[in-house]
Amino acid sequence: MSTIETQMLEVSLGPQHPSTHGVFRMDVVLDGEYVVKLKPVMGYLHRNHEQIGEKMTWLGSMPYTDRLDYFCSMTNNWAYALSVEKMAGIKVPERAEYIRVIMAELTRLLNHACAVGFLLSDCGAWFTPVLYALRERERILDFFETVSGARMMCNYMRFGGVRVDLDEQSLAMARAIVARWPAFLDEFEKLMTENEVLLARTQRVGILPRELAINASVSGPVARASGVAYDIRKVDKYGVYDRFDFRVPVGETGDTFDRFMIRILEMRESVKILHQALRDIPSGPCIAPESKLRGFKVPAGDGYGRIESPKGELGFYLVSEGGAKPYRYHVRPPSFVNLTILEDMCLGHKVADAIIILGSIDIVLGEVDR
Amino acid sequence: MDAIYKLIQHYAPKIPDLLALALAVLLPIAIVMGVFLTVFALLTWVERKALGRIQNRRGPNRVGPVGLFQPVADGLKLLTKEDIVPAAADKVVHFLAPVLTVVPAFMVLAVVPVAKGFVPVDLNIGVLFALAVSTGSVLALFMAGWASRNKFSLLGAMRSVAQVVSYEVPMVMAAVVILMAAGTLSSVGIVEAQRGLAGWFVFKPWGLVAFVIFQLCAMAEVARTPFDLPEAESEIVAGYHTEYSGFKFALFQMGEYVAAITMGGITVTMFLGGYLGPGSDLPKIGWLVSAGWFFAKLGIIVVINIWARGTWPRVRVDQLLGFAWKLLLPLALVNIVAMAIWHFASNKLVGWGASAVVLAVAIVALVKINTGQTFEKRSYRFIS
Amino acid sequence: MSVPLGYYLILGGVLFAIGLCGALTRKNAIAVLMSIEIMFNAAILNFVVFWYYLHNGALTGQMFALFAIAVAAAESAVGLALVISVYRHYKSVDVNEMRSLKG
Amino acid sequence: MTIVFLTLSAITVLGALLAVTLRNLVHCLLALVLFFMGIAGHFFLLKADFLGAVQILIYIGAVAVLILFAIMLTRNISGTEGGRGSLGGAWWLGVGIATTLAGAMCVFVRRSDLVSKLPYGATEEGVVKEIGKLLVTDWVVPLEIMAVLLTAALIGAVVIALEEEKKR
Repeated sequence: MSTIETQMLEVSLGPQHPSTHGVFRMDVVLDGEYVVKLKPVMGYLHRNHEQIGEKMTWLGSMPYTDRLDYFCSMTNNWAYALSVEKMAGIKVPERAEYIRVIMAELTRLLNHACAVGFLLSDCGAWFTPVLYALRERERILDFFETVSGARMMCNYMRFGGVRVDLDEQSLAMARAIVARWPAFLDEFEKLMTENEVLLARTQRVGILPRELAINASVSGPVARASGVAYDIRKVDKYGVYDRFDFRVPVGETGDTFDRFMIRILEMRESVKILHQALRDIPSGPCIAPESKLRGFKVPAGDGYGRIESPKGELGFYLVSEGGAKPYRYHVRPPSFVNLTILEDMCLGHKVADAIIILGSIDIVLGEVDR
Repeated sequence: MDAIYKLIQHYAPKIPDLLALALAVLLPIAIVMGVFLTVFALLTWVERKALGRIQNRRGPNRVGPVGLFQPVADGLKLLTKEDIVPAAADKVVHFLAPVLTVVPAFMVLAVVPVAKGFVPVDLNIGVLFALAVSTGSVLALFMAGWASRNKFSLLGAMRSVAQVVSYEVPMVMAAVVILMAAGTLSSVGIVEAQRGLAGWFVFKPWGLVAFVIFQLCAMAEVARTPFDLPEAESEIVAGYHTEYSGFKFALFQMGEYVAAITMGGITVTMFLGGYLGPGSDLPKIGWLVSAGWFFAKLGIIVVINIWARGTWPRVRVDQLLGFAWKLLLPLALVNIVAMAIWHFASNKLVGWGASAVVLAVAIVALVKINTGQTFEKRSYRFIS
Repeated sequence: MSVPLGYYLILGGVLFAIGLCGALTRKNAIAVLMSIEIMFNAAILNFVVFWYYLHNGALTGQMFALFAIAVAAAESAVGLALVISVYRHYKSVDVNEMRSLKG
Repeated sequence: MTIVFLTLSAITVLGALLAVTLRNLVHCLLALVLFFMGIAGHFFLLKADFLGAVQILIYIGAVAVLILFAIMLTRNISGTEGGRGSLGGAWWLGVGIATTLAGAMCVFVRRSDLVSKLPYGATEEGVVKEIGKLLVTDWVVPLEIMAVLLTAALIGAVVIALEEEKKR
């Protein structure tokens, strides 16, 4: 550190800043280029999500969950549906479970591809990786569009199943996407993961120690990169995840590079799951016959349903008074919880590092602010 | 200039002397500015098109055939935009900065020989002049950053000052080798020294190393992508020109691009044989052929720049400075020794081999020292 | 083709005087240093002028100017380092406040 | 040529004047750069191309940037010298001495025999090579001393600027 008494520079990165992934603000105190203090300021995208959820009918909240993490509407739907099903005791048909797995894993593919791309863009790779990722994402979005009618705000799942069944044609479409994905990953890895600049930028930068990750209840790829072998797909075995053969990659160092690599490895595992799911998908109804759309009521009580969303543990805590609306509607968003450790990871690094550390957490502000 | 003056006197003896003199001064300036502004406009189009191709996009394709008039549209758009000056800004300096960015870029053009027998001013210190003047841009960048009264601008300005000052050193050291080989500082002299089969300096071991160093430094000097920290978009928004809009912003862009072109021109002159090439000595059309060669070589340099921009992530500020001081500078110094070995060797073959060996050892050692502990091979556990 | 030598000498004298004036009147140490640079440059200009008007094929004037520039660069580096060092002690670069000889 | 000389001189004097009178140190520095440019222009005018380039390279490229860093390190970011009274108490004395000196020099220049009798300068180009040769033959000892001096100055500057480190 310099001995000259330099002025500390307080910089407000955001809310209008090219790489805060939305309207997020970091109040950074800089000593030269070093970050000595960082305060995340959230709430610019606050939309009263939870309050609205308490005013809507149970099913009426489903389209709102799309807007939480607007990259991953499918997994948001699933998490909400899961917790309501838990409380109402609805049994989901097998085919619907398979369809949900397919949708969730496709969502994981598109989310991780974009997250990795944006991370590289934060490193300054001038959008090239992002556009490669977006090219692949388009295919998945096309698939979502054919199935659900919407590209991003799918509103696809229902209590007890899914809204629209997959026909043979869309299954073939999904198979084509999955068949193509490893080639994309290979290309991406060849272009990027051996790039010296990237290695120099990301290795040993923003280390998140294992203990801190556990204490801060960080989840998802960020936690796994720090060596926390915790994947709700393995722990809860919700849906039909116990039927698939897949592995969970776990990192050692917990730095930005590990978070980057874990996402790429997870994509490879997701491809495996998708292969199996698309092969084994049984026939049958896509929604439980007893589930009804109108006059749907949940027995009094509370319940917490959680899934492994691409960004981590996405949970819905719901309290019912037996009526048509939830009494309490609470979301446990992975982005928000993962964001709490931002300052610990950034201190002592440079501004440029703070940016890529933020990128490596992979936040979506819709979910952080709700 | 003198040649034009004589031509004017020869063909139009009636013109008064002062007018002829003024013409002789202004004409080359007009030609050079015109040509390079066209090249600049074309380059923005080429860059956007090439970047688009690299990124699976089409690039500009709406204005004119294949988007060729895009630069014109951009220029008009920027011209008609409101010029916003921050209330707290230092008005005079804020205004002067973009102007002063363009000036050194164009001043360097004065010593770039674009064709056989066509160099605006054949200074006998041409290359030194170019290196010296291009340093001046750093002050303009600093003025812009400081006058904006914006923290991002100030950070960008400080970064650019540190960067340009650091990269100036290995750049000059790399150029020294060429001056040793050519025995002159004149840009035309350097080009003429590269005559003959494989005479280009880039084909010599020391020349190749110097070329790589010089090219990297030139990219850093004009803040092209792996080194574009002064305007790193993802970190400090737009660096020193965050607070600029309208035509002042266009001037910054122009200064940057013209600096990139002129730096490319200097590189071509020093390493790639300038305007030399088959047919550049033909009696009547030699100047045209040689200009063609010059711009073709310049195109290669430009493509390298664009390619790097489309594919490389950005380095961090400490890595950037470390790269200049710990790797490029020692290498450039070793390179001078290698050049001396080559120069004093008993015959050219021995010199070639000896200097190549020295350089290879130096490169391996320096890379080892500098990157030894940074990169790790990672392995990942899998839980199933 | 050229202006008389006297013009240059007067220019050099005026510049030197301006520099001297600055060095004597400014309070800020860096401003004083800048004034000294002006004086330096005025002197160097005179070397070159005399070389131009008086040389008989010798380059001594230019050489001297070259060395003077190099010395000036060294001087400014050390001077600025001193200013920064002084600033650390006094939290000021006002030359009038630097009265104490103790560090 | 006189016009060019007068213009350049005006720029140079203006730069120097602004550099010693402006209040904001960064403005002073920019004026100083203008002054350096003027001097470099004079060098080019005097056919000392090499010196002109060296002047730009060293004064604008190095010294100005050094001063810039010094300003940045010792002042607040805006670089103002602070309110009124940027001049010392005895400013009139300084101005008086300087004016007297300038006047005296002008008088001497006007009176001097040497100056008025001198021929107009001759031109000579292509001296760069000779400078280079002289530097490593006749002037090699000064060159080496200069190298040692520069090294010493560099080390000294670093030591002075870092001395605090040891104390802490």
